[in-house]
Amino acid sequence: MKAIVMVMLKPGVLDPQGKAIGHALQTLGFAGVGEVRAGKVIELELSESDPARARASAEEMARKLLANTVIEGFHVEIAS
Amino acid sequence: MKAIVMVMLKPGVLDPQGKAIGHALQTLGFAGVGEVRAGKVIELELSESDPARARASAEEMARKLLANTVIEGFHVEIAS
Amino acid sequence: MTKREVTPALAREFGLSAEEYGRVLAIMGRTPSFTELGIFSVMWSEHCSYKSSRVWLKQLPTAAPWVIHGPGENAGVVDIGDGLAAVFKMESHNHPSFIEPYQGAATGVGGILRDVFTMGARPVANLNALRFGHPDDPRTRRVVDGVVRGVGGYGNCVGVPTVGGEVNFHPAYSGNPLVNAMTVGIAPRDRIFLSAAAGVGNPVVYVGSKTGRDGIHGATMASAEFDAATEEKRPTVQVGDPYTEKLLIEACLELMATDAIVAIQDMGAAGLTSSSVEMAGKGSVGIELDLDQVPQREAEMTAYEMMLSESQERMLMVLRPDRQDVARAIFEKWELDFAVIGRLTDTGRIVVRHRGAVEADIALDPLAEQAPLYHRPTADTSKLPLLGEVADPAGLVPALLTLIGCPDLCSRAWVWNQYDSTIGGQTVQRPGGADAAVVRIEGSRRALALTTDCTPRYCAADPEAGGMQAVAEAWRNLSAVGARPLAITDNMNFGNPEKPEIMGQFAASIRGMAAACRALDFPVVSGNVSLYNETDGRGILPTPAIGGLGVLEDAGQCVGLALRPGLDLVLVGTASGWLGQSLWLREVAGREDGPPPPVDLAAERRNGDLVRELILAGRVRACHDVSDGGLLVTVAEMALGGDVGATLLDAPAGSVPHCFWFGEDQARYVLAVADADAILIAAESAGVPAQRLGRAEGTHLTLPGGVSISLAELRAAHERFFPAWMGS
Amino acid sequence: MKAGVVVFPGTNRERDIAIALQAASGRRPRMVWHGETELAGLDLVVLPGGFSHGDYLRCGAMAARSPVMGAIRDFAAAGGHVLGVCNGFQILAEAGLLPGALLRNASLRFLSQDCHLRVERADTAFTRHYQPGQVFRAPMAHGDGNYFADPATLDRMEGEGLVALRYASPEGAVVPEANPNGSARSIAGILSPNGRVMGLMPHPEDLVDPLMGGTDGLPLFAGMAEALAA
Ligand SMILES: Nc1ncnc2c1ncn2[C@@H]1O[C@H](COP(=O)(O)OP(=O)(O)O)[C@@H](O)[C@H]1O
Ligand SMILES: [Mg+2]
Repeated sequence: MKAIVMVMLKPGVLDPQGKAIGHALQTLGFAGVGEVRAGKVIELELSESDPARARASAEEMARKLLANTVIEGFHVEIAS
Repeated sequence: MKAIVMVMLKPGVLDPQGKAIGHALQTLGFAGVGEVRAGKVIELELSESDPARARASAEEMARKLLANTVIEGFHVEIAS
Repeated sequence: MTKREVTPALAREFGLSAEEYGRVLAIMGRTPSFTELGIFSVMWSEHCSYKSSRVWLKQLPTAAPWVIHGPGENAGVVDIGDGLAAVFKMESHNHPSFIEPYQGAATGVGGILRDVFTMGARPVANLNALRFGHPDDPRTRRVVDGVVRGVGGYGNCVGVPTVGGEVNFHPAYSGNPLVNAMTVGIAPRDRIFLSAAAGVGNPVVYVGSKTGRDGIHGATMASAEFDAATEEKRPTVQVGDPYTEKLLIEACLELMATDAIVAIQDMGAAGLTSSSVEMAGKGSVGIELDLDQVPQREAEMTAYEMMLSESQERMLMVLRPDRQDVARAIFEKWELDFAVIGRLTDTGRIVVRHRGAVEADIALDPLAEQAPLYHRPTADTSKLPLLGEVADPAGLVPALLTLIGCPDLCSRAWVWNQYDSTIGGQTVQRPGGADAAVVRIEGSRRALALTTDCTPRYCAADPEAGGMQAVAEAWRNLSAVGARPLAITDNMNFGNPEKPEIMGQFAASIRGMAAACRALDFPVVSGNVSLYNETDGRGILPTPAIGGLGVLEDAGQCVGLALRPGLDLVLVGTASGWLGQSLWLREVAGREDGPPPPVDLAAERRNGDLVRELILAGRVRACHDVSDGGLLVTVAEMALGGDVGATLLDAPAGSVPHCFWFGEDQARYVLAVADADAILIAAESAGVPAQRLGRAEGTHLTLPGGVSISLAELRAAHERFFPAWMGS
Repeated sequence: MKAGVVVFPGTNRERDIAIALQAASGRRPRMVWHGETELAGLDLVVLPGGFSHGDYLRCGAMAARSPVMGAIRDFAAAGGHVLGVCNGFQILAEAGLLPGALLRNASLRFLSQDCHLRVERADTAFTRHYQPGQVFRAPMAHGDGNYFADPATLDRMEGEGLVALRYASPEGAVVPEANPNGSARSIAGILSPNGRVMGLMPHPEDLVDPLMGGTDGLPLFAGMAEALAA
């Protein structure tokens, strides 16, 4: 079972990387791009076969290590 | 319309970051974690309202800027 | 990778000529296996065999009483006193840096670090010599950004200070940037580790990262047999892992403090193949490898792939059998892979087994001895006619502003500010502070002085003079901080050696370098050759990059280039006003023309010896050699360095002002001294021409005739280019 | 003063710190491996700079969760002094021993240059050899030194005097031009509420010898040596 953990800066935390990407996209001529946020994604191969338990475990990993909850929020998706 | 671009190293390309995260999760006592891959996620606010066109445009952004296609692949999701 | 039938056509795909493949057949006495063909092809590649350059490299002087190991080992080793040795080398990662600038540059730094710590030295300094296409070429920015980030990303993380280097721009490098990385390490002089294997039965041990399909033989990438499925598994760009390298450094140095290691060699180009073949070959023993034991990152790797993989951060060692457990414990502590993958034999052959089958079985002697060696035809390099008179179209101050702000002369702070230059706490002269970086040896007063130099536009106009000049400038930069120059490493970057004019450039550069090395007692102890630097049939400028190393007995005696108020300025050396190939001619007059400044090696030696003597006698407060841009640029750099102005005297009677101030005559230094008269007397008695130039004072650079420019304006011009160009 | 210097895999400024501690106290610090949990007998624990665990994922994230950190937490709770420099600061923040977090530099580039620091608190074991308001020079070398905390936390820290050092001009002006990495309120170094844990991004340990261009960093180590003399 695969868990995908997406970690993004919380709203309110300045995201210079997102801003720089937005700026670069504009320079490249892409129109209609509003806010850009940059984050991390971590794909985990889990031996767990129950989706709910896999999710719970990935969420605990995010809380304990993958995200710094002072500045980041996270979101878990489970794929099979 | 929101586009989410996930950028991951291509299979076969060394992912030192994923390796280190997997190792750390193990040390923290999480069992049953197999391969871990780390990547980037970029969330784009697009003014485009047609999902197909939004996807096409996000994919072009990925090819031109967001992903380094020599070593990275990408995947686009469209949310509204 | 699926095995394919070995045929002459496949051999050609692998880069072997028909004649070379004939030799393979003769050595083997049969058709080689797929893996064997792979081994021959990489061992006989230009990169591993130096088949086009070897005959010329032999002409370089390599000996001196202080040389402990010259070319032939992983890096050069020189005695620096106090029972210590400096271990150093420079290596190119040009092609990978164009494909993927960040990883190409990063793995270049990683590779050269391994060459140095594999000999038992703790790396103490990195330098990087970079050449890029014209800034107006849209590709250049991306390459510069990636390369600088990559050099910094790797060096900063492993914790080795990056203390110097050079950056040039020229359209000839547009499709072919040069990334030459140099590492310097320090080891006890009686604890140098070599790669010659010994002791039949001794275990062959693999340590470091796992093996993946990284960077396998470029030639096979073009194979028609690739389909969509194999495309995914395609040989990939090598990705560096500086964290693992840092652990590898610590683990290796910890093991080297024991008596466990018989021989050690990093796995660089052609990975396991070249390391095992070279270790066994040098030790005149045989070697057996069991590839099932090789730590693997990917499933289903074939023998061919494992033998040719260029995965980073790996080393091969031969250990004393009774110390195997000690070694394993150290590598496990550092969380690195450790695997016994073979043993030494008395057969004189390399035998590779995988999954119960013998995948390769080759006699080592002929593999080495019958490697191709080419005396490729050389064309004479033509010399350009002397420049006639060139009128001054601009005036001194505007020309100075143009020069000091041009990409080849402007401040490189944007570059070096991304490199950790102080880590280790031993950096006495940081980038920009002096002509050479100075790094103290921890726990002593002794210090190393380090520099990289080459002026490719001189080399293009006259490769022999250019090769000579590059060595002379490195020697001069070391002398200018007060160091005793000891030896050089070189990185020969050239175009396609199959073209006689390119081979002619190569041969002439070597001639010039050899002459300078001999005259200056400055032997070559290590180096690297990078050929085929061409895109669409256009070669780069011939670029024999020189890395120089010198020693200071007391780091406190070195000087930087910053002026201080109240000092007199003195020029050492002769100003003939040589404008051929000068930056003034290119940037101000818009011409790239004429022969480069001639190098008078006797004058170099005499002038440099005097300058060093004066510095060590404590009679010089600041010193800067005169190079790109000429005298006025030199003085301006010293003024900016110390944030103090200067008032300059008239150019000597009979000289043309713009020639005097912007000519690029060699063998010159500007000294800032408290007592100019005494210095002039010392120079006269040494038979060295010297003259008073002016005085450091105020907030402006004031030229003869009273025209002046503020330091603030000069600084703005000097510091504008990089941040503006790179957008921060 | 008995000092311990913690070494994580990837730590790379432990020698620099050891040299500075020895210069100030005349005593060699003890090197503490990240797997150790015994800190008894130490007066000071220093977490040096580097790239612990490669700084993969986030700077200091993995080191903050290693065994030695439990011991350091207890050591600090029992009143021990802890100094985190650069990566050490990042680790202390990740471990929650200091508030806030260190984000990518605003320029998105690694920055290796000298900066000037204004001393905001001179009454701590770390800063006692500086004068309040004094400005000193220090090298810095980091990619993630952009200090962040939410406004309420920042206000509380200011109110409690937990800001130890700020980036400033050589004359002592705290202005945006002198803030190299975008740190909130130009914060370069902070204290725990009891003043016994300090984190800072720059490297005073690399400026403790006239040969290296100055001794501006020495008072930090001399101050600790005096305050913590056993
Ligand atoms: N790529 C680089 N990395 C680090 N330092 C560099 C780099 N390029 C130039 N420098 C530094 O910038 C200064 C000026 O370089 P350069 O003009 O080539 O010096 P010189 O002409 O005296 O040899 C030197 O201190 C040099 O080490
Ligand atoms: Mg110079």
